[in-house]
Amino acid sequence: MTPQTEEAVNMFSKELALHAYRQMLRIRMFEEQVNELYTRALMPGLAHLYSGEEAIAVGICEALKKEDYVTSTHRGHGHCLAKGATPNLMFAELLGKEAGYCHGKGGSMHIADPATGNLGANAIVGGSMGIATGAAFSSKYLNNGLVAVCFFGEGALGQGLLYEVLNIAQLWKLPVIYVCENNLYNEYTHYSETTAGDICARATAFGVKAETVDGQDVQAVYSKAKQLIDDARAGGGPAFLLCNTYRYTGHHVGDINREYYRTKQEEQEWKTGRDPIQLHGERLLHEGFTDKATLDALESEVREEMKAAVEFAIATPYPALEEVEMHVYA
Amino acid sequence: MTPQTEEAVNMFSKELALHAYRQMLRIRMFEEQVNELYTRALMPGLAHLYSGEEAIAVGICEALKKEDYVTSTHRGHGHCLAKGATPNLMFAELLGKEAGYCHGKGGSMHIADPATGNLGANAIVGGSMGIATGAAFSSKYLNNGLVAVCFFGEGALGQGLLYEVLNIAQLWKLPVIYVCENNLYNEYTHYSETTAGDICARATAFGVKAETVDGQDVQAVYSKAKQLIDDARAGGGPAFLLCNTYRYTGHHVGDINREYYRTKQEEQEWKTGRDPIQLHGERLLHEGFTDKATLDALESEVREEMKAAVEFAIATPYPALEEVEMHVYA
Amino acid sequence: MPDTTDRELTFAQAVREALAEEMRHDSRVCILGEDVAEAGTPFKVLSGLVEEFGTNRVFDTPISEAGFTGIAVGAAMTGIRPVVDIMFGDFLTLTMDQMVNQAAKIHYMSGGKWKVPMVLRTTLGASRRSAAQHSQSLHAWLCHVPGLKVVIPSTPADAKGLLKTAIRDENPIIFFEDKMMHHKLKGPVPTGEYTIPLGVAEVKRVGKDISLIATSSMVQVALGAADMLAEIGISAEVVDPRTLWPLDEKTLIDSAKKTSRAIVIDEGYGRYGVTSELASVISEGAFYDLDGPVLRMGAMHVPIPFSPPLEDLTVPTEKMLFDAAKKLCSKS
Amino acid sequence: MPDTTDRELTFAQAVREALAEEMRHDSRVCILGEDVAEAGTPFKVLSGLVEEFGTNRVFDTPISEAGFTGIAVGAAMTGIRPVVDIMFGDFLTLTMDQMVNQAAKIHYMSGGKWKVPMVLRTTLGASRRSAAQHSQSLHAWLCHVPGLKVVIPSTPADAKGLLKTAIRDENPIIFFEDKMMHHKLKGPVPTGEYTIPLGVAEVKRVGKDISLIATSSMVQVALGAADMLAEIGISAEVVDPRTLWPLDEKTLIDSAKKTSRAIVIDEGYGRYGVTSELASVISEGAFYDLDGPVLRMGAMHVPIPFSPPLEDLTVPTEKMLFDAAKKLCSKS
Ligand SMILES: Cc1ncc(C[n+]2csc(CCOP(=O)(O)OP(=O)(O)O)c2C)c(N)n1
Ligand SMILES: Cc1ncc(C[n+]2csc(CCOP(=O)(O)OP(=O)(O)O)c2C)c(N)n1
Ligand SMILES: [Mg+2]
Ligand SMILES: [Mg+2]
Repeated sequence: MTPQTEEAVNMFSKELALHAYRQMLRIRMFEEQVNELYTRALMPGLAHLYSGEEAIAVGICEALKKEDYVTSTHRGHGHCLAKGATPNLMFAELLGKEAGYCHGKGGSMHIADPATGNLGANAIVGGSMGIATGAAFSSKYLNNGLVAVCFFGEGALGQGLLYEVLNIAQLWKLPVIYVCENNLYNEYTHYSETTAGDICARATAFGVKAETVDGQDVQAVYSKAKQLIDDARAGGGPAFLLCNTYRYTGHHVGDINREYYRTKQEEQEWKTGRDPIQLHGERLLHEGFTDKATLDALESEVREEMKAAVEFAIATPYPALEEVEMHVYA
Repeated sequence: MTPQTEEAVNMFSKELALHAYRQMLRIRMFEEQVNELYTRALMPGLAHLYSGEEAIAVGICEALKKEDYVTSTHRGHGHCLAKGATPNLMFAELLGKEAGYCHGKGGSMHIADPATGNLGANAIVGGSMGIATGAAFSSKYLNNGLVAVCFFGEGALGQGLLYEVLNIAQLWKLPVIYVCENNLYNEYTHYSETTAGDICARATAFGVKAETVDGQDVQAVYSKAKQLIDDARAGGGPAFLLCNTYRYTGHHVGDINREYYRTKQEEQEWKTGRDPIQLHGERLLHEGFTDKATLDALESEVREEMKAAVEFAIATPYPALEEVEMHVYA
Repeated sequence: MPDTTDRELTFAQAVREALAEEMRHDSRVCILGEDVAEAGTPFKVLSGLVEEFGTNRVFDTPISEAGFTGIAVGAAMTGIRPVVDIMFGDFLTLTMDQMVNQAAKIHYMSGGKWKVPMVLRTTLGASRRSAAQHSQSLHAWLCHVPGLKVVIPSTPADAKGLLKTAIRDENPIIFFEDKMMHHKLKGPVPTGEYTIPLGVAEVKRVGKDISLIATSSMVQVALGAADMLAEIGISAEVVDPRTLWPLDEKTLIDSAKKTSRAIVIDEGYGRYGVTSELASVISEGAFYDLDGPVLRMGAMHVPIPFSPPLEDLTVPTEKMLFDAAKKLCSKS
Repeated sequence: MPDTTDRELTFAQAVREALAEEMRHDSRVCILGEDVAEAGTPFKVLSGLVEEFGTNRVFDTPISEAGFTGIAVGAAMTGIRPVVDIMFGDFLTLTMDQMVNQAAKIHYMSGGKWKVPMVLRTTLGASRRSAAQHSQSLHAWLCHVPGLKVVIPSTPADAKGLLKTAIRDENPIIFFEDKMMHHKLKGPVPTGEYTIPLGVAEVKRVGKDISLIATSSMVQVALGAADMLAEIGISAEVVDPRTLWPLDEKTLIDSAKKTSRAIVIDEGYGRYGVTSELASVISEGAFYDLDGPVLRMGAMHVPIPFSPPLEDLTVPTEKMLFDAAKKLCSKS
């Protein structure tokens, strides 16, 4: 756990702390079901699981208003859920069903939902950096006080677009937070082979303030995010938040044999020593916010929620074939 | 004049200093003729003059070997001449003649010449950053000890490509020097409106060493360049050199009324107080390397050289019409 | 369209007027691009707009085509109606991911939930002695992409009416302006408020022997060729699709059915270009009425050379079109 | 081509073998791309190459498509023969400036002085349930650009022979591989050294009633449709251009002249796509021998949907082609 200012700790109330725990658990259990769907060959295509990184999406989205914007990535389930998406509609989308968020047309990598400010997951690495910055542009133009958060993996640091929009966001003082989730790997390559220099310096070079946080500590993420978001909302301009984290499983559900690029030991160390849910659970117990039995019950409850959502999705129909030519143009 | 180490000053021998003077003068007189050609409506299209920025191209190219590579920009005449191009063939190119460097097919913005390592001027802002880095990649791959210099204006800092190749050049320790010519304007917009943060920090963020130099002082440019180039050649990896400078005339030859974006006074201050040729001339006199009469004679000689080159270009024929379909494929 | 055509505007003036009207009419409309404000763009198309609307509506951007196009996509999704200025159509290369993988697909991928009402204005056309990287006409690429609309006006009046429609449309639209027409082409423009629907071709000249289907800069070329053909007794019809997507296939096909011969002419490259699509549409739709193959004329398949005598060979001319039409008509 | 066809390889194996042979044969040939080394690409096409050639020949890059493509352009100009790997053809959007404004034009703009001998390998094709940003077939764009060559093989043997030729060529070449063929399509591949020239179409099946002109993934579809047609007594010829630029117009036209009917089929979008060009070439060249219009089949003009039943509607099938061919043959 990183040291926190007293104020930051205080901001993280009991209610918030409990909600954050539940949200992280929901993401973990959601992904558990996604993997299950893949293994049972019930899901078309592939999916990229967010397990291990939950504290980032949850810590940040807890600091956002419902109307605030987020953009997400190929590894987007966590961001969507943290921003308020409903698992039923997400699973339906993952299975390509009419009831899905995008009528089944988007799938795992394209969940979008205006109702929760979700501008969309994006299967182009770095592809949403312009979009998030543009949402912040709107916010300033319309003076509506909204903030946009752009989630991306450290692999997206390789895309030149990031530096173009960092520059513009800073020049125009746009309320956008760039959240870099460094889970150490770009697909099957360690980020040190693809990333020269210092990550935060890539933002500060443009005058954009940058902070680093332990991405496994939801309270730390929340409190840093809260500062940056409040500041952006107040006209303080953009910020960059580097979150150090780890993905527990493969690059996607089909990436089973990983020894050629990372050791089982490394995976084990993160899972046992730095699990965001476990760490936060310990904190809840320590603070006396809850007890072990309640947490165990919560886990069962959430798992049931996700199982039910999967059942809903399996049972719900595919879109009518006419849908294929709908929504090409508005 | 920026302060210099004794060693650096010594490196800049009398012979070099005199040669640099002549080269700067040649660029100035070349551009004088280009403007004349435009005014007399003898030149097709437009051209972007390098007048005022001569110390950069010359200072750097004096530190390069003939086989070393350069890439240039829309404002490229100075780079080409400094790297060893022949005015006859350049003017012929500017007039679209067969004798031109590119058989008239390239024009002002595309002069290229393998014999002098000139990989080509480029009319896409930032368009040559990949090319220069690729030439450095070859150098390392083939282990031939060559260095590549990538010239670009500060406006090109807006192109994401720069950050992609800075990262790769640093990761792979490629012998490439990125030379940013900050002449204060992107076309008709002051760079402060388009450039957030700190320019050099944009390179150091990627671990690429960066230096700033007075781009009006050819000796200062030379000695910084020499260090960086020698270091790159020795395997020290890429570098970034920010040169502060000013363009004396319009964005292009047709940009006559400039008051809406910059004052005549500003132009005058640079021209009288910080002219690279005048400053270097004073240095030559001060060092006793030459006398006033010799410098005056040199000016006439160079002006005649350029006039003769223009006459050559005017007299020489256009390419045969069949040329239009030649060189599409190698 | 109101028929008060008591005044003439240049193409550039018509574009500017459309923008000014739409910006007055809808405060969400704003402009983003390089040197668009005080400089009014290098082509001086936007001169005066920043004076009227201020720098809170007309934004000078860094030289970051991908970046500000992406920003426009996000802004369009969240309540703004940005008009992006890409100085030379050649720089579309830098915006392709934002336009093709993002703007074009967001409405569909989100199952209709998000919309991207934006316009990207850019240029096409050679003959300015600007060489290979500043002379391309790349509209065929965008026409190939579902989710985008492509507008390519040939007259000041069309430019104004179509641009106004484009700005009010709910989709990402690419609007192509021929650089050479900006100040050189003048034409009557109604004074009143009017818009022109997308997807409606216009017969610019009625004829009966051959159909010349022409776009943008090539419409004037076709009209000139039609004059020349008239002198030798061939009556040419000139049809301008005005928008390439949506495409008014019916008007094209009907014209060809009527005349039984067609030549398609466009300043983009002929190969794998716009002319191939239009010719195919006509060939499929009018096959049994055609007396000869539908011919295509486009830019010569070479990077545009700088040298004036060479560059002039690369763009179709009235004479070239006249010759081809004459030959086609004499064949059958 | 040597006729020792005593073994079968998958498409991916054939590609890998071509690369390995060329890398052995010429030390200037190297590979740049994302996850190309130890991972051998997500499609596992390059597995084993880094083990043989090392990380000084097979370079894992950052996720910087524009950057490493640009580096390849510069490297190609200065003595290297890079083979760039762009994982999904959809990401070509990010490389367009480097490929179109740089690689394609450098030879011409320099009056023939510089050359850019590089190959960019990428993928096309839908049906993997990968949705709109990972399913496009964007080869039409590149075919439109003078200075580029476009290779689009349909069999393992063609892939090997054409890739070897492409690597030895002095020009920038885009090489498209259908993702679904990589491991699913097996075919005989000669064991000896061989290359296949660019610009030579191959008749994959001889027929006399109708010509099916098919590319890449659609060649198997056309062969399947030809089988179905044979059952109802229609003899279909299947012609694969193999390279879209240079294009073997003659073989296409001759086939259509012989059969008097043609359908062009390609997995790119039908509109403003490859099929439009091929259909136009045939229409122009064989007009007076045709009994009906040249028809086109391409991907449905929608962003590729994720949902399996919808995605399956977007790509032409044997049945669709069979129906269209049957109808065309019955007409005249
Ligand atoms: C522009 C682009 N290039 C390549 C890919 C293929 N790809 C998908 S995910 C990925 C790795 C992304 O790594 P990172 O950004 O760190 O995200 P993570 O998967 O680790 O969450 C790559 C290369 C892509 N989708 N888009
Ligand atoms: C990608 C691209 N965008 C825009 C332009 C148009 N343009 C040509 S020069 C220029 C300004 C360049 O400024 P800078 O890089 O500072 O160079 P300078 O002209 O000052 O030498 C612009 C915007 C271009 N050629 N390429
Ligand atoms: Mg990662
Ligand atoms: Mg400048």
